[in-house]
Amino acid sequence: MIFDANEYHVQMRVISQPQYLCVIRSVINVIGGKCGLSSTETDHVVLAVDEAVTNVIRHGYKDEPDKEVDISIRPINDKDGQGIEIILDDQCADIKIEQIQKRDLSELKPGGLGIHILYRIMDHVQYDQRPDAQGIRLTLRKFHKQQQD
Amino acid sequence: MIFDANEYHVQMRVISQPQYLCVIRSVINVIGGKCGLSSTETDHVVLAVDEAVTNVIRHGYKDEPDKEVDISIRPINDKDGQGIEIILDDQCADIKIEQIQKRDLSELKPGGLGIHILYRIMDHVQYDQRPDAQGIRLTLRKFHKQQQD
Amino acid sequence: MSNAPTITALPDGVLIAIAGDIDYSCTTALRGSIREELDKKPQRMIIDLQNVPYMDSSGVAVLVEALQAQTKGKRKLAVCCLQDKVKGIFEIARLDMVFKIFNSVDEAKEA
Amino acid sequence: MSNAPTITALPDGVLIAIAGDIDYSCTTALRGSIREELDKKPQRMIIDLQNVPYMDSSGVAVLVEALQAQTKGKRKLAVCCLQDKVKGIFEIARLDMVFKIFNSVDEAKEA
Ligand SMILES: Nc1ncnc2c1ncn2[C@@H]1O[C@H](COP(=O)(O)OP(=O)(O)O)[C@@H](O)[C@H]1O
Ligand SMILES: Nc1ncnc2c1ncn2[C@@H]1O[C@H](COP(=O)(O)OP(=O)(O)O)[C@@H](O)[C@H]1O
Repeated sequence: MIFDANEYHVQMRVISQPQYLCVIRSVINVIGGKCGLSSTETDHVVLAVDEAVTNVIRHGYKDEPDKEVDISIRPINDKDGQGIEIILDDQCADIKIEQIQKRDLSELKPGGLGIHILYRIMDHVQYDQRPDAQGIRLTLRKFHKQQQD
Repeated sequence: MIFDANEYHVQMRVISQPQYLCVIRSVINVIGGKCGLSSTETDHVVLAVDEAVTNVIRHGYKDEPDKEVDISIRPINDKDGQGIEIILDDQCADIKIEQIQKRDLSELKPGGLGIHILYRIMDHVQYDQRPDAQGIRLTLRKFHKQQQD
Repeated sequence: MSNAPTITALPDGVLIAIAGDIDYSCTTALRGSIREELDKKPQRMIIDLQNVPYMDSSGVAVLVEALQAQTKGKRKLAVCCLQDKVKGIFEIARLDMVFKIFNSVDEAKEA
Repeated sequence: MSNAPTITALPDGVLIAIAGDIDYSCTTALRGSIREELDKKPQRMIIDLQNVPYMDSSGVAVLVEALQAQTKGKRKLAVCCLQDKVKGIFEIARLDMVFKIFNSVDEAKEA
């Protein structure tokens, strides 16, 4: 696996098939509360991660069903607050992060909501070319806000 | 990860802390049906895996909270039938598989049920020293039985 | 969503009841089922989401497509019986103002 | 099980209501709570599992310990209101014959 288990307590490698999205959702759903998120915050993070993984499968891997998505999860508990960090690593070596763009929401059209949802839900959204240059790394963070409980 | 994602569709590495048992249970719970198990069969496999991981944490790692458990899951669909295979790999290099023993159930005492439950639930239970000799590998298989639906 | 949606004829159109989580694993099939009904140009299409605990943007995209097809033909589309999490995504996507959303199938039939 | 069990005094003993999944993440704490009550040597201890959706053998071990302590002192222990999955583990562990299991707290109080 990519990270030290002492930091990223749960790491998963899932094949690039949409039938396993619900497995990823169930993991985030159970871990959210352990990281101090409220149940609404957890629901939102579940959606954000679902959107991000769907994008990797659709746009990154172009629906090829034999690729891998790595998901690494760590609880955050530091000066910034309490929350969750989720890192998605793919192996889409031919994708440039400039291709990953929020769309303008003023016009109604099917699709184009995923990135928008990511940014609305998460406190931190960062795309990087992976250090080893073999794909894209998406880092997501969400902190618990007191008033939302 | 240990296996090819094309065979083992979902692989997880979880830190050796009992607070994450529920994460592992939720994964098995969602995957069971996808592998063709009935919901009762899935419930049973959830219990069996929980018992096996608990044993690794308690007996293998002696409750050290900074070790790793690897869980690899594949759907089975072959001449033996339809079902699920789950492989647990630990890094307990000092455990010999002979130490892992079912207890006699005729006497009532607290504890000693885990291995018994594993064998009652699963169709295949196999402990091996890991090929790299760094720990124990437990291979579990459960097939769907028509009449149990 | 592992089952096909349940299609029921209405005097002036069609009621489509979906069951199960709607995500990218089922939206291609769902889009197909809904297009088939759209092609019949129903005066009213009601999409009943009462048995949908979860939907992501790939599901929303299918609904937006249906809304556009119906609106273009000056026909009606309503969605009804949204569970909380599904309401959440409509709000996050700011589509709660774009769709006609009702609390019951009956209200959607009358509107 | 993230909350401590709810302890209620009975005329002839104690009712312990547990809530949440019982697994190895909480059995040490649960064992502590139950031992505290066992130490008071209640004539009757009832363990109410109606809000326990799941239990594994580490939970069963805590109950077996309690049963042994009560039986040794010729005092009663009953468990009640088992959900299906919890019933399952009692059966798999073949303990459904060893424990006195009731469908309601009231039945457990009278027995
Ligand atoms: N992981 C990704 N890899 C490659 N391209 C991506 C990825 N995520 C998003 N994109 C690009 O950004 C666009 C916007 O994504 P999104 O907002 O999720 O809408 P949609 O997926 O419906 O097009 C996509 O159409 C795609 O071109
Ligand atoms: N993964 C493991 N690593 C090392 N020893 C094990 C492992 N699993 C089981 N054992 C040994 O086998 C015994 C029986 O296990 P089990 O039937 O689960 O009962 P219990 O865990 O309550 O003792 C344990 O007490 C332990 O000595």
